[in-house]
Amino acid sequence: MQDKTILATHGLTRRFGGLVAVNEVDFDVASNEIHAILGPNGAGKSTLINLLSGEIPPSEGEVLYRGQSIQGKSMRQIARMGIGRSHQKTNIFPRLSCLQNCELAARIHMGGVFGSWRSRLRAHAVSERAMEMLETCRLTHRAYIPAAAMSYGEQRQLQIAMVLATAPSLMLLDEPMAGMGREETAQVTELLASLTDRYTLVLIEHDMDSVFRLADRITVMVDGSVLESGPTEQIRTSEKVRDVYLGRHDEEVTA
Amino acid sequence: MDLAFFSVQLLNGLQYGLLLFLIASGLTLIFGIMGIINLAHGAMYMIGAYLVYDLNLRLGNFWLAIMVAIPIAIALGLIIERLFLDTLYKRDHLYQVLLTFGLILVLNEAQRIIWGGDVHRVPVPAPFDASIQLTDNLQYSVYRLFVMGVCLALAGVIYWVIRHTKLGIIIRAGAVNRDMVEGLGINVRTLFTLIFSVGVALTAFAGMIAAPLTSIAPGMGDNILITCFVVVVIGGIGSIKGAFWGAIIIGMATTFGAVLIPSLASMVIYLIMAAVLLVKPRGLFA
Amino acid sequence: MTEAHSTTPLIDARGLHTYYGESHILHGVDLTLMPGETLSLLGRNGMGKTTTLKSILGFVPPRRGEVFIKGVSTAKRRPWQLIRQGVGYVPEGRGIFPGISVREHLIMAARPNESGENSWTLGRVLDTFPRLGQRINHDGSFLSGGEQQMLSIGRALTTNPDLMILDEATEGLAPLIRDEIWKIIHEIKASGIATIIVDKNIDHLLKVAEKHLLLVKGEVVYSGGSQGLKDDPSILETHLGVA
Amino acid sequence: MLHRYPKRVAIIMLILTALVAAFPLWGEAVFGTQANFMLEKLTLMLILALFAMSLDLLVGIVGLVSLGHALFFGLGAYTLALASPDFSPASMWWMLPLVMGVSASIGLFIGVLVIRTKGIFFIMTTLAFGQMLYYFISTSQFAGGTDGVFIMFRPSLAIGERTLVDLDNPYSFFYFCLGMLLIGYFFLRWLTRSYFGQVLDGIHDNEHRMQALGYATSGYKLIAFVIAGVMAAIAGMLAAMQYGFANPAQLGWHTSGEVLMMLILGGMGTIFGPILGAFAYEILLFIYEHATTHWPILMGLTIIAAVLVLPRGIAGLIIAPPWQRKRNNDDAPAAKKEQASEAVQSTTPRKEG
Amino acid sequence: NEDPVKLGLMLPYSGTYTALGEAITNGLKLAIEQEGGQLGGREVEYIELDSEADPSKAPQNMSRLVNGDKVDFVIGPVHSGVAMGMLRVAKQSGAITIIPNAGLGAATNELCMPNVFRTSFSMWQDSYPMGKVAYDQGHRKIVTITWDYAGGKEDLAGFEEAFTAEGGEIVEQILVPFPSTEFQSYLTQIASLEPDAVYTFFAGGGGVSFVKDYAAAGLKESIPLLGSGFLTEGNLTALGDAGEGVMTTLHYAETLDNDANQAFVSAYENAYGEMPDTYAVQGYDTGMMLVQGLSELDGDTSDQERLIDVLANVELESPRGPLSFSDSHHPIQNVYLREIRDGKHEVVSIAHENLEVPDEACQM
Ligand SMILES: Nc1ncnc2c1ncn2[C@@H]1O[C@H](COP(=O)(O)OP(=O)(O)OP(=O)(O)O)[C@@H](O)[C@H]1O
Ligand SMILES: Nc1ncnc2c1ncn2[C@@H]1O[C@H](COP(=O)(O)OP(=O)(O)OP(=O)(O)O)[C@@H](O)[C@H]1O
Ligand SMILES: [Mg+2]
Ligand SMILES: [Mg+2]
Repeated sequence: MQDKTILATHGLTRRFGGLVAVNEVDFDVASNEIHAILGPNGAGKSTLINLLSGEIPPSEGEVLYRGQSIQGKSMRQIARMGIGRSHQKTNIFPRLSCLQNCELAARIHMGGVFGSWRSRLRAHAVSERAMEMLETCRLTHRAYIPAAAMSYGEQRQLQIAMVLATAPSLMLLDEPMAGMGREETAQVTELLASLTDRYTLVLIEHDMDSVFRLADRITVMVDGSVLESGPTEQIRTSEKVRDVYLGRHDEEVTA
Repeated sequence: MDLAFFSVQLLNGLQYGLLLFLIASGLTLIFGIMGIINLAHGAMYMIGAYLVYDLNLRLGNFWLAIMVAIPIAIALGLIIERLFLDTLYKRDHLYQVLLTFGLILVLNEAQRIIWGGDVHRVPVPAPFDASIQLTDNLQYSVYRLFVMGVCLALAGVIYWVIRHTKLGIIIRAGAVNRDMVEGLGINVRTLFTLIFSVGVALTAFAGMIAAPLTSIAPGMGDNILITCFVVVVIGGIGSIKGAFWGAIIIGMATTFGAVLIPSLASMVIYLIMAAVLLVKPRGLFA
Repeated sequence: MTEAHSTTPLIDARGLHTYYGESHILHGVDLTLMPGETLSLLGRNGMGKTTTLKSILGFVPPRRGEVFIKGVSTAKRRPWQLIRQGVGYVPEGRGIFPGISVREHLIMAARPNESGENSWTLGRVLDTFPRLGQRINHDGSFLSGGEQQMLSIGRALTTNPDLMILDEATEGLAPLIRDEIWKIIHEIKASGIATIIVDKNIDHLLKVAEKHLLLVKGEVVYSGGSQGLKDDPSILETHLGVA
Repeated sequence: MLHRYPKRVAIIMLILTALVAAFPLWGEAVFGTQANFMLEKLTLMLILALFAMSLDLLVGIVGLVSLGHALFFGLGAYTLALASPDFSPASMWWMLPLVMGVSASIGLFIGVLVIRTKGIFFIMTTLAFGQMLYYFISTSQFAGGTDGVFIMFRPSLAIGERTLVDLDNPYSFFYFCLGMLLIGYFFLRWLTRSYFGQVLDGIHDNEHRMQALGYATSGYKLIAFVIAGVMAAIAGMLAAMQYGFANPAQLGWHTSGEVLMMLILGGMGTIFGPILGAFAYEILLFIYEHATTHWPILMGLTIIAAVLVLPRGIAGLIIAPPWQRKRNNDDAPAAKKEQASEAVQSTTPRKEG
Repeated sequence: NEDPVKLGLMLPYSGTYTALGEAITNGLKLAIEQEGGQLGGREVEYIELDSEADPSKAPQNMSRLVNGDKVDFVIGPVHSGVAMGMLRVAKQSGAITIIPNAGLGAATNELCMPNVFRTSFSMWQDSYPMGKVAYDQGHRKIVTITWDYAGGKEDLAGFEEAFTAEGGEIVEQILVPFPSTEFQSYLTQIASLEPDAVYTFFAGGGGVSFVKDYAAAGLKESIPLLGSGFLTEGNLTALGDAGEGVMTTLHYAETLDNDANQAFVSAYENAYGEMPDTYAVQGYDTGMMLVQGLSELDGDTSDQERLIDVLANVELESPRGPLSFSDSHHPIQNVYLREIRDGKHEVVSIAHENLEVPDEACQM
């Protein structure tokens, strides 16, 4: 297990003023696994992802990526180490076309500012890759439309295509399925499932069907702390998790 | 620098700072809260001064002149907002910058056509046309003290409205997302028109109340404009509190900079601004 | 007056054609909603659900077609005027204002109920969403996604509408809270407030809504009650991909 | 954002360029004895076009609205003025690199500071730096204070003893400026279509997302800022060469405002638009000043009208002429449509994170 | 010659200096109107170009007049920075330029051009005489204050030269950022320095503000205020009581008791309904210079060398007293000591008679 660990946190803590959003979280992800993070709203899941991707610095604790601390590294450096992410809120380039969105994502590994300036040759490869990602996410027909002119759900799909295009080895997805329709959710779920041989995935999602379908392991957070962590089956049946997160009786609702 | 000298300078700095706040408050209201950069701010300040000069001559009473001038200023704001700005909220700041740049030209030229190029003044009105002795050879106009009081009072009122009333919440929300406020069933358009007019009136009012302290001349607005920008940026755009402290800082810096480092006097406010932005890119109170 | 109320539709939209610039999005959508009714708008991503709502509320006025809210034509009226007539709008993307605290969100648009009874007040919203109570003085934009969703619904409720429009209201909510929201939607329905819901949870929609409108590329392909959909599962299957 | 325009853009620009380049052939016939003066005016327009174009890189492409761009224009002028020897012409061979070097290093220095700010703050900080340099120059004895300085001789462009271009000759100087403008244009066009340009587009749209993708956005912005500064400085140098004079007013914020105006009048983000804008602005100014001493009112109203009805500037008219728009338009007036689609965009939150 | 004489007026008609531009234009036109609107028997065409007092536009504006409109004479500007830009083009084109105001010393000294005349003053000329006056009045320690710009500094230099030569001391020279009119902290500084007197150069709105603030601070009683005439010129009504007793030196005063002035003042009042000021006189003298010069040549402007020669030798009985031109084409004129009494500049004495300015660098 230990040798396969790609990402680990030790005593990771983040405070906002008096509020402890993430509280001494120890958490590890093995390579090529899909690790889901569950928890009620406001449990600190997004904050955790923000800490992992370097968007905000931790108050305490550290993050090890492939055994190397990401302490003090900028968002950019972390991205270049191979950690890619999507945001909970749609975060795309509204005025660029769908394809250009993906191209920008696909391009980041093309070297420094000036080096890449010249690389006309590789431009072709980039477009091809971007197109491929759009196809994967079923957006080919939207390639030349400005992202702003797509529906909300389509924009969410584009987000995923962009993360994929950066070819990260570790993907942090913050509620990728939110805002998507059923069918699209199912599609994306399948898509993600098919990626496991190439990527490691940390997934936040409130869509339980997808989570249980995808996750190898699940960590449940409550009020910033880890409540329980373990294989999917364990979590699915855990009483504690039911109490704070899943709820018990789907049927009673209509009564 | 002896103590008396120092305290008088402190008073000068405070007074200048408070006046700057009054002038800048309209800017920060319009500029931060409504998201409009009003380059014509200075021109509106000038118009306020000219209005009170003109009305003072006609009516023979400064206070009456102010009473009449304020509605005129509000009307001016109303017209400008409805005619020009209403369509610009959804566009980039750039367009507001340019539109108000055009307004400067129009307003300045209108001033010239109406009032000509001469320098004018407004006498200090009763009952404040007296002085108090500060040091053995230096007096201080009571009117300046009065202006300080007015500035402080207005600062308090504006702060209270923005922070602690429902109207204030709506104004702040409207600055971020007009459509969503409209989506709550609130008439943002009229609200914004009103705010803009109030902002213009505040600025013009600053010009009116400052008129007895300065000379009224073409171009007087251009000079104050940039200083106001610096004030607002230092404090943090859109923050009334920020504008207040920014104005006090600039007031003090101008006053003491002039005496302590005369060689840098003309640049001192820009240096402060650069320094502030270096440490806090969004201003001190944003 | 009450008599008239029950017979005039709350919303009566006829033949809406809506465009974004040159692109023709809605192709003659009809929609009727009576007081107290609950209607669900179904359709895949990008089919025009949100656009329909925005057309009705005047954010994107239809180029052709007419909308009447409570019998009054919406032509030439601004969105705020339409919403003032008693609409609570929870847009997709939540529309939370940065720099404004939770409490301020909940008082900024508050309007008491006309009848005065059973009003949604700050207190009642906080009772419903205790989480918001714990964050009452926080900046709205710093809330977690789900908390923002609660805030957005709570804010709409404080206007005491008789029509709630919920565009993806359960997006990003934890299952427990999502159930909570469905409960509230039922409650809202029970209190006589009409509702239009866009959501991806079709099972729930079938339970709560008595009318459904299924959109495909801006055209209505199904309009009717729940029974019709249950009777002919192929409708949902072909147009929503629901097995 | 695609930086691809209909064919007619290229055709119109080509025709205009040819027309301008051929001025010596037709100028005299049209303007008679005023031809020389018109040539001078035309040269000035070319210089201003270069200036406006450089600003487009910042404003139109990267989305950073600068109200202090005149700083670089003035810097170019002053570098030339102060570095020129008193009694002989300087050589272009080292004057040009000097101007570029000075403006690049000052651009780098200021850039590092201002790049940290965004939106309104960027507008204000650039304004402040512009004013800072303005006051510095206008109180500096060595730079002639508010009176400015003379440049006694125009720099020469020669190899050894052989003059390549006689810059003292108004016609040669005109072609020299035209050449500089064309070089600048093709450089910017190449730049915006390159990988670098696409990154700038991305930054313009959503800088935060670019950072999350792993782009060093400040680096790109800084480079763009410096490039824009250097180009503006070259324009400033040319302007100083033309009239042999540098003055602090060249770097005041009014100049920055005017060049922004040329940009918007021409159509920002298009590179070719600002060229048209500079010409249009100068021509209008010339006409208005001739017509009345109340010209500021006319100019002001023109600016206001342009902002209100021509948000995409002259370039917008060429790219999508109104009669073309009408053809596939049903019934709603254009303005209303635009408002509607914008309304939708702004209901979704503008800023993320 | 049937063509009209073309006069290009490059003066500010917008912005801060509008009043000056208009007064000069009025004076000039008055002089020519008095000759039946003709110069040397030729009609006159005015081309008025707003200089906006913007130096950066000066070269192109000048070029427009000279190369575009092909004017015979350029008259302007008001602002020294603009003058620099104009003179650059004047040098290249050789156009005859008459400066009716701008006081930069270099114009008729270092920059020396035969085709450039000045009918106004130089900063030095108006302030130098005050140095002696101040000393003679018994002041030994003086604080000087002006804006931190070229014109202000040139003015103070003239005063200092004379004052220190007499044996006085400048205790402090205060430079206020241009164009700030926020003077309170400087007044406090002056009060604490307790000099015998203050010498100052400000103009326009700045002048009004300074004098008013000076009076309001109660300093006028204890520390006499001396200044260059521009401090109060054109500002008398705006100054009101605050100006009473302020002493300034200038080459003109509207109360000057000579025939030419009396005739001028009443003609000006008739024509424009207001009292003339120095600027109007400068415009008027520019007109008179052209009138005299061109009538001598019968309107023939073709021979430029001759024209320059004739103009250089013009001698006027101006409202300001006798006026002639030095080798550098700068006015030789009286400078008067004036005091404001009852809202008027009363002439106290002639501070310096027929003062010629230093122009070693320019001997034509
Ligand atoms: N920048 C911030 N400033 C202050 N508080 C914050 C900030 N970001 C998050 N919080 C608070 O931290 C807590 C955790 O937020 P986070 O966004 O991580 O929740 P989450 O688990 O992702 O919830 P959801 O499932 O609803 O998205 C929330 O209560 C939120 O209000
Ligand atoms: N601002 C806009 N400009 C241009 N086209 C738009 C705009 N907003 C939406 N569209 C287009 O209109 C169509 C309908 O969009 P709408 O948002 O109504 O879909 P939706 O049914 O709500 O989808 P979702 O479930 O994804 O939210 C889509 O094809 C979309 O591309
Ligand atoms: Mg979250
Ligand atoms: Mg939608």
